[in-house]
Amino acid sequence: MVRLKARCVRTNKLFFPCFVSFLDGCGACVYVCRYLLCEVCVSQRSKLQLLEEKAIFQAVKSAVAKAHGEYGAALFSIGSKVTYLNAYTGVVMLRFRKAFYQLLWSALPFINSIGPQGRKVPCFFNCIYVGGTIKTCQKFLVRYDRQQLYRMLPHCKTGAEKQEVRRAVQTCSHSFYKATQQEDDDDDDDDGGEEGEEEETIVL
Amino acid sequence: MEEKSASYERVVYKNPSEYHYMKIHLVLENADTSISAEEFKYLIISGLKDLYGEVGAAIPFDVLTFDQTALSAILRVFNSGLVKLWSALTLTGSYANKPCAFRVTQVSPFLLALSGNSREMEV
Amino acid sequence: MERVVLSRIPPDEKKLVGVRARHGKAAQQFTQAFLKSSIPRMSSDAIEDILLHRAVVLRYTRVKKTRGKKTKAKGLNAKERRELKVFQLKPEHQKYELFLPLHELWKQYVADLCNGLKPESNPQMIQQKLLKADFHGAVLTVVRSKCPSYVGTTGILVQELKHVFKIITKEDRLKTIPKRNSVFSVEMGDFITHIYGSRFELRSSERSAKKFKVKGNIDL
Amino acid sequence: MSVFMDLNIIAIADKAKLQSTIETAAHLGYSTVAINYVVEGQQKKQLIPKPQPVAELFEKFPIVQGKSRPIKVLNRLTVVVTDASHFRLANAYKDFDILAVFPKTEKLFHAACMTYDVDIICIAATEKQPFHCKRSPVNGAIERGVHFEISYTAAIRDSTMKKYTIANAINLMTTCKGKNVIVASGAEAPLEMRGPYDIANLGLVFGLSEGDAKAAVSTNCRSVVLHGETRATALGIIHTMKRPQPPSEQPEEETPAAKKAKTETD
Amino acid sequence: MSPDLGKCSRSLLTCEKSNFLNEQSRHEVHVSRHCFNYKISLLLPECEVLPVRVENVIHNFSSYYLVRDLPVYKFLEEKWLATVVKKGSFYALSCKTRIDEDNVCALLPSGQLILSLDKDTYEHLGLEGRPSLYSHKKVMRYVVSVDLTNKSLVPGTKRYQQVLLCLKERVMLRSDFLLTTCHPGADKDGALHNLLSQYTYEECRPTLHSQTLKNLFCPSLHHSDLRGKGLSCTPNQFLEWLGAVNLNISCDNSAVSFLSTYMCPEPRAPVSQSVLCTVTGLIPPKDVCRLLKELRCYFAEPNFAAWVSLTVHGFVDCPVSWGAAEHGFFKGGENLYNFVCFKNQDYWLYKATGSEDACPP
Repeated sequence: MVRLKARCVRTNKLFFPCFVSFLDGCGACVYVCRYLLCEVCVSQRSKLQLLEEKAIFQAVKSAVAKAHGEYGAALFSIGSKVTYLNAYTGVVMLRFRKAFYQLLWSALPFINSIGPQGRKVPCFFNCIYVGGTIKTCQKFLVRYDRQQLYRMLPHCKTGAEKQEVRRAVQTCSHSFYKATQQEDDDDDDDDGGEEGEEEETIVL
Repeated sequence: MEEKSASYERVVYKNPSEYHYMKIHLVLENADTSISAEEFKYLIISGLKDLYGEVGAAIPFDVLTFDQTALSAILRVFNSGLVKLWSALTLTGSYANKPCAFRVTQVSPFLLALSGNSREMEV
Repeated sequence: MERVVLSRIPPDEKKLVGVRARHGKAAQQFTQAFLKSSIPRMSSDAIEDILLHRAVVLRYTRVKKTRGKKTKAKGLNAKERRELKVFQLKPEHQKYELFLPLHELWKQYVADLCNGLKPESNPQMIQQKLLKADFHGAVLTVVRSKCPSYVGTTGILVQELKHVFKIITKEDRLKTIPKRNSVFSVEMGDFITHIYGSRFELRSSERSAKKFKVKGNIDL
Repeated sequence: MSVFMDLNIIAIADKAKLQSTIETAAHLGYSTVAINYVVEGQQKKQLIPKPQPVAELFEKFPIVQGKSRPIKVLNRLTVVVTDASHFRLANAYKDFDILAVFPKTEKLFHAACMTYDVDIICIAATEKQPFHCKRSPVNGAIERGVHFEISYTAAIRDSTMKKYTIANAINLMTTCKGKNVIVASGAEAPLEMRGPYDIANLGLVFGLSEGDAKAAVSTNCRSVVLHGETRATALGIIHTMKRPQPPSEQPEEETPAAKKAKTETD
Repeated sequence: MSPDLGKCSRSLLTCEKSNFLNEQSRHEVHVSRHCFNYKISLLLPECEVLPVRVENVIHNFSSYYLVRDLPVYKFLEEKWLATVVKKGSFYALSCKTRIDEDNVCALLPSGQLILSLDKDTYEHLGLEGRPSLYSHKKVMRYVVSVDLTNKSLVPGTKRYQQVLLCLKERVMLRSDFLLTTCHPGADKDGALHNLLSQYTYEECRPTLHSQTLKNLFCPSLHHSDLRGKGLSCTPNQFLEWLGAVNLNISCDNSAVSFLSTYMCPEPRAPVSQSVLCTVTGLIPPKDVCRLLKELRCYFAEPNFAAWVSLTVHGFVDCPVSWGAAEHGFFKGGENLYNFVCFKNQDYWLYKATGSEDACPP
């Protein structure tokens, strides 16, 4: 997995609430589906902000149409959806029907840019997890995220950063379970330094 | 070189051949348009590309024979690509935006069976 | 009735029941408080008129009507019918000629049912009528059947049960043909009627009452 | 499997073209074909086209290829229903052998499956189906013997239609699991028709299993035709018809009883 | 829900290696049990013209008759039973009827009349039969088999009357038929002639067509290596090559050519010229045996050929393939067998069947 320099760690609180809040939004899907958790890996992190759900959906749709033709496009049009996108951490969750998710999944590697005609963001999809339900994907994401934070620990220069990463790891682990029980109000002071002198990767 | 008579041996193969063979012919609206073998194969590949995209167009198949006058041919395709090739042939509707239709006369896992089809017996 | 209710409890029963007698006003107040606490929602005057008007009967017993012993159903139940062999034709009655008059009768019955069976009358109307008609005495032929050995049997319909046609053939043999998965044909004048047995599995009496629903197609 | 049938040849004005389409169908191996009159159920007074009597179509019907029997031609009416009032069982429907309905909304699809007295429910082929085929109406239709029809000619004509046809077909298959499905052409020109074995293979692309795909072109079509004939009977229980003229019993060439018996009951 | 588009239906190939001389060899049995043969194709490498002895064996193949619109109950009538059916060498197969759609009738030399009927006809007919082995969810085809040589079917018995009544009154099964009584020349005693007098019929001869192929690459086969471990190519490759020769497909394309990459299987040897002859028509197994015997003594004379191949194609729409095993047609109804005879009287027997067929014996 290519490690790219990224700004100092965002407090994981930031992405958990919106993740949690999202949970109750998804309707019970009648058909058996598969959820693909993919990372959108871009050269400059700043480009991540430009992504939004429609562009991702369009990109995947045209890649499937290109790779598998009308048959693929037909399969894609049944029950496929961008279930979750986090533009900060570049994590996308795609929902496909179980009957043909492998065929659609095989088209993902062919995506090399996302975005409307003018502002194409060169990137590629790296699928990190395929889950049967959103819950399993979420569990995986938590573990995966903590593992990323651990790997950032040695790179932190100043004590404050180390301290703050460790705290993030704690909040990340148990805060998740606390968060699902009751809404903890988001402490608004974004303690992470805006531009830490060392860019670390947040690959979630 | 009389050798001792061979011992009895019997082997049964299931799905022995990894190829399937199709005897097809192309029907065009005005019968006088002449098509070369390459154009014929290219038409099939474009049908595959249209229905199954790049992955479909990559399905390897051979045009074993091609008869220019009757526009009939015998194709050889891997077992895994048979259904895709056959459905692409079925759904190909036009050549040089003139209506056309592929008629599949016989499909068989044995090339030998294509040479003796009792349904073609003129009786 | 009022006096009995309001009279004092005799002293010896007082001990037995364990009730202390209250005099006049105290009893009055006690009953008021008790009624208020037990019937909170009702206003005091509503309680008043309940007490005044109706005698509150403590134990409610309904007089049980003792019906006379039910007259025994006149008909026989199934077990007795089987023993008495009521619905079985005696061997000597199993003759084809015996049923020819029945067949004639049936033909007149159908003729006037479909007002004359004229050749030009439209088959639709005839088949609607036949739906409710009775087929006893008709000459029935098995035209099609899932079990091939039934095909071709012909005879006068002697008895129609829920699942079975009993037919007497020319060779005076009584044959029982199941209705399910068979098609029977009846010749009437110059019409041929096909009866799809699988959807005909009703006692002839019920058939006239039942409303039929179209399900599936005429395929065995 | 029973004989191959194509129950959807569009009734075009140009008689010669219709004849050549039917000849192509016979040449491809279809033993029974249905001429489809499409009616857009718009205004109150629906003009139900009078079906052209089949005998006028050909003086001598083309022989089915590989057989010695001529092709059998039926008449079919398709009513495109956009709102509830369009489908009323007018007695003009009587002189058609097969009745089909093309519901455009979810409510009408549900009504068509559960209540309408039709044989075929058409599935959209030219645009994305506006509604989902829910399980309960589909199961109701299967139980009543009503079949769903997928037509493939639109997919041949234009490649974007391929996407819609395949998507709608697979959508339907997930609910009806391949039961009560027929595949028909909906062709207007000879070159838009394909052979029965091609369609049996195409059924796999639509999500049918191998056996179901072949049944979709043969056995299920036979059930549709029989379902159409059931409408002529009294609620599928009693079927009365004029007795054919008593066959003159010459010794040798009596009229082939098989043919008479076949038309009599089938 | 979308099935894996890569699956396709089953096919079977049995390969048998034995020697003509050893007495348990079952090549006679296999040939005689495959009753209805449509086409024979004979490949003789290293010879430029069809040897005259082989030619006249083919010339006196028995002739067959094409009868139009023959009703099936005719086979039950006394004169038919006596003169033709009981003789044990009478073959009849209904033609222009498709096994997966219509009613198909076949009469085997053993006197067994096999009717493969669709559902409607079976329900009308009234003869006991069993559902077909290859019916999908709904049984649409039934097989009725009547043994005409059975004692109970002597004309006059009740069973005989019933069967005759069924085939005559209930359902008048009629179709065009291909008949043969294995008499090579013209029908000597005219027995068949007067039987068919009321029906339009024509006598046909099997058509012979032979050609010589110049400088063809033939796979060199070694009689002991049946499975194609090294000395010869695998059975499937050999059959594919044989099909290519029969359909005159060019076998020397390079791997990069756009059109076809088909190559003759290794190990192979160039052959200057070889004879390919095909015989089409209703060929009874007796004639195939005669031809096979002739091929065996073809090796008696000195010639360079290492092996000779004889392919026999069965009818696609025939209700039976080997013996009385039911044969169906799903997407292809191929049932064929192929003899490869070697100099030392060794032979390889390939038997190939499609999806709806029992495993060849």
